[in-house]
Amino acid sequence: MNFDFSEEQNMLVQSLERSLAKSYDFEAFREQLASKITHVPETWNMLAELGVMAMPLPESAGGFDGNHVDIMAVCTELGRKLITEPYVSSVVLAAYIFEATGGAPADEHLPKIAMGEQKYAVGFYEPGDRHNTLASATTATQTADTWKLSGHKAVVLGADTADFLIISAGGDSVFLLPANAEGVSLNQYQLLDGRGAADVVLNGAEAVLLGTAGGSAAIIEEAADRAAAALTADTLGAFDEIIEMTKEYLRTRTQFGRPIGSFQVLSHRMVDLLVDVEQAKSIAMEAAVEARNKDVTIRMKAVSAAKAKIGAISRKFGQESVQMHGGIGVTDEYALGAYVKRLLVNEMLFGDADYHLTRYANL
Amino acid sequence: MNFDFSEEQNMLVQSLERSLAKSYDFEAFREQLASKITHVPETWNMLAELGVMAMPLPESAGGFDGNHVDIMAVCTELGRKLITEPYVSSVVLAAYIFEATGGAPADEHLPKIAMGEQKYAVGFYEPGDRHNTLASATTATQTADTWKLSGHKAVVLGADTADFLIISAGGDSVFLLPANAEGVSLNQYQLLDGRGAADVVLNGAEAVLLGTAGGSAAIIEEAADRAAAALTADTLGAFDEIIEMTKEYLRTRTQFGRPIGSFQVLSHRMVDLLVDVEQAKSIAMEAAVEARNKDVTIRMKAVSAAKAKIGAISRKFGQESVQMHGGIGVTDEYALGAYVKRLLVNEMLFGDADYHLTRYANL
Amino acid sequence: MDLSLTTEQSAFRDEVRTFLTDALPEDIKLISKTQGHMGEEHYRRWHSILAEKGWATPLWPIEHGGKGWGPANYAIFDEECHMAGAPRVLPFGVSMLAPVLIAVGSDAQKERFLPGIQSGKDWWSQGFSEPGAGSDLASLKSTAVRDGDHYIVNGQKTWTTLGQFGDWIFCLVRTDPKSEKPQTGISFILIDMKSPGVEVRPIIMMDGCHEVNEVWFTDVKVPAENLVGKENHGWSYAKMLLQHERIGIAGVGLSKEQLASLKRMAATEKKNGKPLIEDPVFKTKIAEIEIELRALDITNKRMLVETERGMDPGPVSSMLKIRGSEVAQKLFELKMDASGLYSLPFQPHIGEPGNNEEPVGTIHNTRSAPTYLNTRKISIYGGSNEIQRSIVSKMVLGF
Amino acid sequence: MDLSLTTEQSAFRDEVRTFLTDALPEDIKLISKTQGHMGEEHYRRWHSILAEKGWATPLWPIEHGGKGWGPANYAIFDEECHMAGAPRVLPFGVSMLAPVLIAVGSDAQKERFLPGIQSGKDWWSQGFSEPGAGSDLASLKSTAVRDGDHYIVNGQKTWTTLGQFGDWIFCLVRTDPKSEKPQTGISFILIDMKSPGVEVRPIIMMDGCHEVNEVWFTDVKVPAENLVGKENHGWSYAKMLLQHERIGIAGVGLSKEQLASLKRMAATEKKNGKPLIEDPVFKTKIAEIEIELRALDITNKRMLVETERGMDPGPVSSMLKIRGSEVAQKLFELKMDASGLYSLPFQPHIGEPGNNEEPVGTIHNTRSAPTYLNTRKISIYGGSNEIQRSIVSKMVLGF
Repeated sequence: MNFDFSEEQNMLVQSLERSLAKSYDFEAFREQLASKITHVPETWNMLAELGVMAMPLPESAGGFDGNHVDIMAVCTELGRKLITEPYVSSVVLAAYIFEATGGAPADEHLPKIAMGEQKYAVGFYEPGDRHNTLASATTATQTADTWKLSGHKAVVLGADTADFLIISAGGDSVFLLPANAEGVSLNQYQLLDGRGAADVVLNGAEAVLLGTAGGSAAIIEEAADRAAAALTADTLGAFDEIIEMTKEYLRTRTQFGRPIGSFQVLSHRMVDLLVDVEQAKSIAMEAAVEARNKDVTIRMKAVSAAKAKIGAISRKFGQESVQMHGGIGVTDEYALGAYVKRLLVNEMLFGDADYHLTRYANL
Repeated sequence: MNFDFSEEQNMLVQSLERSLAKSYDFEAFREQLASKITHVPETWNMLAELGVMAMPLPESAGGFDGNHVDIMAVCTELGRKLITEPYVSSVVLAAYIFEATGGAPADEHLPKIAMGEQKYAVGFYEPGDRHNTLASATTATQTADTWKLSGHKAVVLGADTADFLIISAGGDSVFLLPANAEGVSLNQYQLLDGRGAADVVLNGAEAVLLGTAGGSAAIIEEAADRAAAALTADTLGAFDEIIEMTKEYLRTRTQFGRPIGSFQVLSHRMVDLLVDVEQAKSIAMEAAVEARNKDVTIRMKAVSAAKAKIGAISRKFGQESVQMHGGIGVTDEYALGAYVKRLLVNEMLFGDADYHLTRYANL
Repeated sequence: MDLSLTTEQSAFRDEVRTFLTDALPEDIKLISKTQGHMGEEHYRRWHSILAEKGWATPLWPIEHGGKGWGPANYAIFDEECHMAGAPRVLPFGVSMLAPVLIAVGSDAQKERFLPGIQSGKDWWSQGFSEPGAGSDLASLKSTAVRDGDHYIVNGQKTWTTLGQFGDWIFCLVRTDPKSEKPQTGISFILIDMKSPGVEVRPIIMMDGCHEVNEVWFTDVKVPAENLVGKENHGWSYAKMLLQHERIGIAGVGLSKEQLASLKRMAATEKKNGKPLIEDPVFKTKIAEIEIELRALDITNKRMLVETERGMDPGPVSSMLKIRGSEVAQKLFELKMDASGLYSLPFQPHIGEPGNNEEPVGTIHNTRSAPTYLNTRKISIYGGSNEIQRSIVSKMVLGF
Repeated sequence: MDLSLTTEQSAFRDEVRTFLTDALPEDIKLISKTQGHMGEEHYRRWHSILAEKGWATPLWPIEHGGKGWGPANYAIFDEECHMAGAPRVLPFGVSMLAPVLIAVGSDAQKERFLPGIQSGKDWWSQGFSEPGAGSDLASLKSTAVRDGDHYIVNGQKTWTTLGQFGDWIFCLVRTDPKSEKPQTGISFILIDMKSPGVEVRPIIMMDGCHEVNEVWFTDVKVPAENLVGKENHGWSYAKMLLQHERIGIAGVGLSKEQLASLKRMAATEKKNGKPLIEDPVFKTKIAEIEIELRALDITNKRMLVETERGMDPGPVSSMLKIRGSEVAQKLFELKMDASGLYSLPFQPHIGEPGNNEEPVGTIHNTRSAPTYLNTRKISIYGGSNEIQRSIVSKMVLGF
């Protein structure tokens, strides 16, 4: 049993921390948000240069053959610093789909992901079908030499700034197309926490089949699980920051002549959050370790356990940390709210707590 | 809008209080329990003399044409004093079934209920079929001039000391037979809180049909609802006692040189219990007012709301009051435990919180 | 025991319903029903419609132009307004300041200020909280120093709800800095927000909206006749005022409307191809909160009847605030859950005047998360739920 | 990062499993598996089986006859024992008193007492709590007055678990009533329970069982050589001792066994004609607690690894106690819920030696409510969860 990051992972985390500390502070983040910028090329390039994009990819694609614990290490830092770059969309979702479906598209695009040269977004979910990963209303029609896609993909993370889209059709096939292809219309927006997304409406858009037609349901599910695991790690970073902020506030804010942390109802609730953070770390570790397990049941159980539990803890964290702060906790200028919103987005994407709890209960 | 007992009801409560205070104290209760006595004839007769058995019955049966708020008033006092007499079995369940099915059996037995001359127990539930009021594995076979019952009724409240049993068969017919009839075997026991019950095994026991064959499903459901409403009132009495005991303990028990009630985590939890008690009272009132409503949906909604909510509050009450007391709260010699057990029994009989919540959600 | 309305109450409810059907403008109703933010104009327009009917200030004594309703009638009115989608009548002038003026204001003050409150011409703001004095109001630092006919006011107030539209503000200020207890030496004073030296700065909430403000006072000259009651007695007037927040504090009307809206959403949204409202787990969650609300509704009415009967309200309003805020917050949370992915797109200004954005999902989905975030305030403002528990505990346990 | 057992740990777990399969008597196993109460004979028999294998005291240093296991191995052992249905080894002698004796006892004391603890010949009880000194142990009142070669002990201890079987009891007693702080002036002393003046009185719990006791001391003569360490230094030994409760405090093994048993019950019980375990709402409740336990298992192991590495255990044991007790209590509660009506018949002495009662439902059903009631103690004893939260808060927040 070993619950630590490896030496390489620790070094990676440290250099990430250093680089992000330089480029990011909360005021800069607020300005970025106000300007509706979801992707900052300098940050993206910095991530590429640090190697965190190449890291989890296969050696053949210029990667370092990393694992999902590497992803955990990276995503925790991204969450901690509220980074809005579409890292998970490209490096977790798209990269895995290329790897799993193989062939010429993989040879072409994986190296571009590794270098951060192109950005990718992956759309599975559809309006009215909530958290169903295998939503199937989007259709793909084969013509003489190509496929045409029609349908509507909901809240596609990173699709607002992606160069390429990977879209599922019929719930069991995946297709690749440029984001600016004819027949694609994007309704782009910021999410609550400043990350970017778009609704993608396809109207006979031409696309390339990845893998085999009707053969990718398992790949879609694994991709979503890997992304879900990555987001639980992202949330760990946010938890850490919320804990620090709240502890500090409890120690320093005074009321009735004493620090509010000396009021037992607050300090004891803080303790419950601390216990929850330990539980969240544990279950996120398991999800990271098992996210690539070949045994599908082991993978699904670990990921659903983590996504459901951390989702529930996130809700409690948001509510409790705001309540302990009082008024200032609900304002935009104080960083707490930004983290609470980050938690909400992580909670809802790739299956909310209810979805994963039900899945777990049925496994 | 009027949320008070009537003057008659208040007088009734006062005379009940006086009479019960005379005959009952906690030490006497413990002795009774230790002797495995579930029914004390003097207490039973006293209840009969006070008129609380006649009260809810029709005038034609020597009753006072009372309503279910009368029952609420009585049952609250019974719960408050931990009375183990089979009042609900006779006066709520059996009396209603006689009234609803009518005819000669009603003419014969209702006056006996009113006078407390005979005790009755009513069995609907069956092993393995949990809280299903319309459990139907028990069979009734018609012979030339009578019916023969076979089957097993689970945890029949009051059946350990009843003179007569009313038993449902097929989920939609009800039958009357003496408790000592041939073919009836009773496995008698105390429940957790000292009230008596029995499992009733029927082996071709001869019985009289009440009402029509196959025509009593609605009557069975209404009987169970009336009993459920009565038990929520019983719980209110127990809540009051628990509140008083716990407040007193928080005020007087000292630790670290101060009354433990001055520790904010305890006092604030106490406040939540106080709020819950108000909520419980409100919803129990609604159940009492609507328990006899001719509109079945209104009745079911009100009863299920009360039974589900008060069940959930009961669980919390038991846990919180014990925790606030610490060690002494889990001992037998301190009255708190007796009330906590009373809550549990009330919670589980005639549908637990889960059963009623599901029923409510489906109405 | 009889839980139904009396004949008079039923008739009254019908009258209110008819009035609302006729008088509530459709555009305003739509904002409510879609969880939008009311603008200044909406508030003012609805206030004058009510004022015309005499229902803007129905709890006021008849001699001051009120209707003298009891709390039970007011509760019926309040609930019907919520269910119909009417904006709330802002409490600052009508139900906070006015009762104080009526009780301790000078005749000149009553004459000067009550008509503007009633008609809605004067928009009043509340200036109690300060950055270091929220739950602990007694530690406020703003000062008013007497200088001839005037007070000179300096300091900062915060959390001033809708203060950006304010004409006037009533404030607690320290007039005797040397008093022994922090509660003494505080005065209650009325300030024209157009006075030189008053500055209103927006506080943006985490849902992106501008609802509260900081109000800064720099050497603001306030005529001495704007002092309410006696100098240094402001604390007791403030306490009197806060008690008037009690009616409607349980938010039963608000929560009933949210429950109805939650059910509508859950009937539209799908889970596993079936309406979400048929999912056994979600259905159970709705049932739980519906039952809690059902109980709260009765508890609230019981307490109103007790109050009308003259019972000391005691800790009742705190208890109603605690449970009422919990119920409302749970409902907003379930609405967000029901919205699924479409709760995530951030469109804070959608539906505001001049904003023609289309919602990404439905307007209900899009507003569900910001509304959830915004309404975390319900358990914080007006004395946090922790403060409320301490109040009850003090009264009931003595600690 | 690797969450699986090491090769050595796997091999060790297999060794433990094989041993338990071979050595655990069926009758004892049955009591565990049906939530029964172990009798004196069961505890003693199992202790001597373990002692023979050398596993009654595996955490003791090797020179004192222990195995010197680290906490991770002990956790594996503990979990396997629970899952197999072995009784717990009572901690009073083995893991509470012994570490204190080894650390500060005299050589004579070690020689005299350790062998009897190890073999199980001497049944030790703990005499810390008093009626007025539970969570607030420092306010204890029992006294020991030096009189020549002896101390004369007077006072009352309470909550003495299984004290009715005790041969010896280790006690905290006040030896200097005039000391300044309540924590000073306390000594740690060993008392033969067969001494004249010792009286054990049963406390019956609300599940009807006799598990704890009061122990009264009236002029009990205790040889001075039974003082452990220095006079008036008992408080520090007691603190040392309580720290040794840490390992296994999360109760992961217990909870895993309860979860397995809950699932077995829910597969047998029916709701609406289908197995309860297929009911969407109940299934979700099981999933929730299973996931919490899954996380707790990993958290517990993480903490053990940190501890073996020499990390200051800090507030860790308190955190494990809080969440561990919550998980266990929830599981007992769900077992009661699963039992339905058959949780209600009260048969407290069923299955005890000499009692031939048949359970009204199944034995699992019948014991579910008494076990639920009995295990409310888990969040009370050994420092209530409130005390644990205060400990963590003090360390982390400074308050």
